[in-house]
Amino acid sequence: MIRLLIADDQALVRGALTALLSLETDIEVVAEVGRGDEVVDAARASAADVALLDIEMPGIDGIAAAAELREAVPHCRVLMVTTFGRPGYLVRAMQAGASGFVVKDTPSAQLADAVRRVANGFRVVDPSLAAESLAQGDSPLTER
Amino acid sequence: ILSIPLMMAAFARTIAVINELRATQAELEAVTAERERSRVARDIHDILGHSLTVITVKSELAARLIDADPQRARAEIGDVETIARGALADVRATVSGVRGVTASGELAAVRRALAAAGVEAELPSSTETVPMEHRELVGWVIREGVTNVIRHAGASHCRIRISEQDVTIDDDGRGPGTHTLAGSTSSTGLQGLRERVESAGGSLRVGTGELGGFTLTASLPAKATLTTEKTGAHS
Amino acid sequence: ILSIPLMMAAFARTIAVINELRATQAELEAVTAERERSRVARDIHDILGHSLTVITVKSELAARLIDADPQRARAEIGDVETIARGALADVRATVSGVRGVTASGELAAVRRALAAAGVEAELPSSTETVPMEHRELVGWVIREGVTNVIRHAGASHCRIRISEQDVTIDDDGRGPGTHTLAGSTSSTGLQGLRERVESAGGSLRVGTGELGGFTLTASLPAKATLTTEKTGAHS
Ligand SMILES: Nc1ncnc2c1ncn2[C@@H]1O[C@H](COP(=O)(O)OP(=O)(O)OP(=O)(O)O)[C@@H](O)[C@H]1O
Ligand SMILES: Nc1ncnc2c1ncn2[C@@H]1O[C@H](COP(=O)(O)OP(=O)(O)OP(=O)(O)O)[C@@H](O)[C@H]1O
Ligand SMILES: [Mg+2]
Ligand SMILES: [Mg+2]
Ligand SMILES: [Mg+2]
Repeated sequence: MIRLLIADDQALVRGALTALLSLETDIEVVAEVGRGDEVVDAARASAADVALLDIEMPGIDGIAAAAELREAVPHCRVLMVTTFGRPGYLVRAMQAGASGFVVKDTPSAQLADAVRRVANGFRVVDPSLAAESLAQGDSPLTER
Repeated sequence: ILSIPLMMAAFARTIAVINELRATQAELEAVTAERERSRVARDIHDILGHSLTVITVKSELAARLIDADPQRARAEIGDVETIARGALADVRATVSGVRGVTASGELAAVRRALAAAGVEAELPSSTETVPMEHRELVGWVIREGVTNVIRHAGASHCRIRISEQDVTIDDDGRGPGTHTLAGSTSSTGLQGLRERVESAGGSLRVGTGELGGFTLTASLPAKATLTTEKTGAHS
Repeated sequence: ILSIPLMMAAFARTIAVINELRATQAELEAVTAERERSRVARDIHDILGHSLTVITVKSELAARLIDADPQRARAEIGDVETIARGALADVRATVSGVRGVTASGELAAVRRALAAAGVEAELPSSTETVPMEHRELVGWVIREGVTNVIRHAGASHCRIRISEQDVTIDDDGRGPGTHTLAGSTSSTGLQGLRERVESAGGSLRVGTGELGGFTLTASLPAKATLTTEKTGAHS
């Protein structure tokens, strides 16, 4: 069973993502937060394996939260989700230690799959986000 | 005393300057168009991106729940319809030259205004929890509240919170003075807002807030709410 | 031989010209920004207005069918999900400046939309009579025209006819009201479409049509007769 934390300030999206991912037999949503600065405590308290982090949130943003989380709870891996890729997001998220980056409207079967792959130590990057990011002049990801 | 060559040089200079300005004009036009495009795009994106995301995830959820929990599926579908209607209203407000007031439009506008004023902003990412019939009102609250923060507060931080029942705008500035709301004749912003809110059946409060500065809360009359909690299919 | 006053006058003139150019620059900047804003806004309206309208219609339909025909309800809600995801992709594309509207794509889309709205459709089987250079424009006409039929007409039948010179959309609904095109501030669809058609050299007419309801005709500029290069593969 993968223990999942979901952080998104948009309550309607958070609720629906939680409900959708809870339908998967091997995923359990163990914590939900609506602010970036609540991520670390919630991850620690719930012993989450994977944190699904939105980028734009009050408190601190998802990328800063990812960096704090990797530092404080290294066992918990990070999957970033976003509505759109703004310039620099992808690169900064990866630098902050995120294992994956996908759009928020990824079909739930694929989203669940991304959670599984990240939990197993793989990297997952949405190709459309990668393309968008490249079009905006970000340097390509260097794999190391 | 002044030579003809010097005179000629002066005219040549005039022409050079004019040509230079012409060239930069074309460039300016391109830059302006691009800047405006990305500004509109950014607004649209802020306004509609969130709504469309909610529609996507909720419709997917509804489809998955149809057999297991038709009741909940119906609720989710109802939410989708409500949100789509709100988004449609937002599209029209964004597009029409006479810009209508909507919660989402004002949110996008104050995000820019606060950034321009150098005030750190803590804003909700979306406004779709606001019932349709209150969106315009919430837009007015945001507009007046933030205008005041920029004009009077001397704040470095401004926070807006929106729920189904209320909107609160807080800042960390100098807070209410003794004269606030005592009715300086030239101050009509808050008075007008109060009338607007009350005539919709709500109420307006101002005072010292959690961030140490001014706080403004508009409470809205209650209304049916959207589904935010997780599925009851298993319980 | 040339006097200092004349010299001074020459410099003064230089400065006047520069100031004048500066002033027109500011104006130009404003005009450019406005033009770009309305262009982007129009695209957004056309792209998203249509998608959101279909989403509201389909989600309403799904909610009604949930008990009687859960299978069909699931299909409708599946469409909603697909359309919402497509609209998000459109927003992304608009933001980055790329998008594609084609007559054939819109024809396929409105066929689905009319079916979902329970309006009988009489559509041309193809769009290949439309000259290549007008295909995008015809796509926009179809999109806005049919969106309006679904939203305003209360029609049970909708007919689209396409020739090389024009596109006509007719319905058997309530027809034009007195206010149509009189310029309600929240109605920008037809106005935007008119601008689009006219700027391509065509014209747009609305009124009461053969089917007793609303009619919308876009006439397209005739193709240049002295065509030296032929793009099409056909005659
Ligand atoms: N955020 C704030 N911080 C400090 N003082 C404030 C704040 N908001 C309002 N005030 C005080 O309350 C007074 C009344 O505000 P109000 O919006 O009614 O009028 P105004 O902003 O002065 O003028 P206008 O009629 O243009 O809105 C202001 O003049 C100001 O002194
Ligand atoms: N097929 C139709 N049947 C009846 N009335 C129509 C029809 N098409 C348009 N109208 C009327 O014309 C008005 C203007 O249409 P227009 O497309 O410009 O705006 P709109 O559809 O109301 O809003 P939007 O800006 O989202 O398109 C509509 O509000 C409606 O009253
Ligand atoms: Mg967010
Ligand atoms: Mg004021
Ligand atoms: Mg319309």
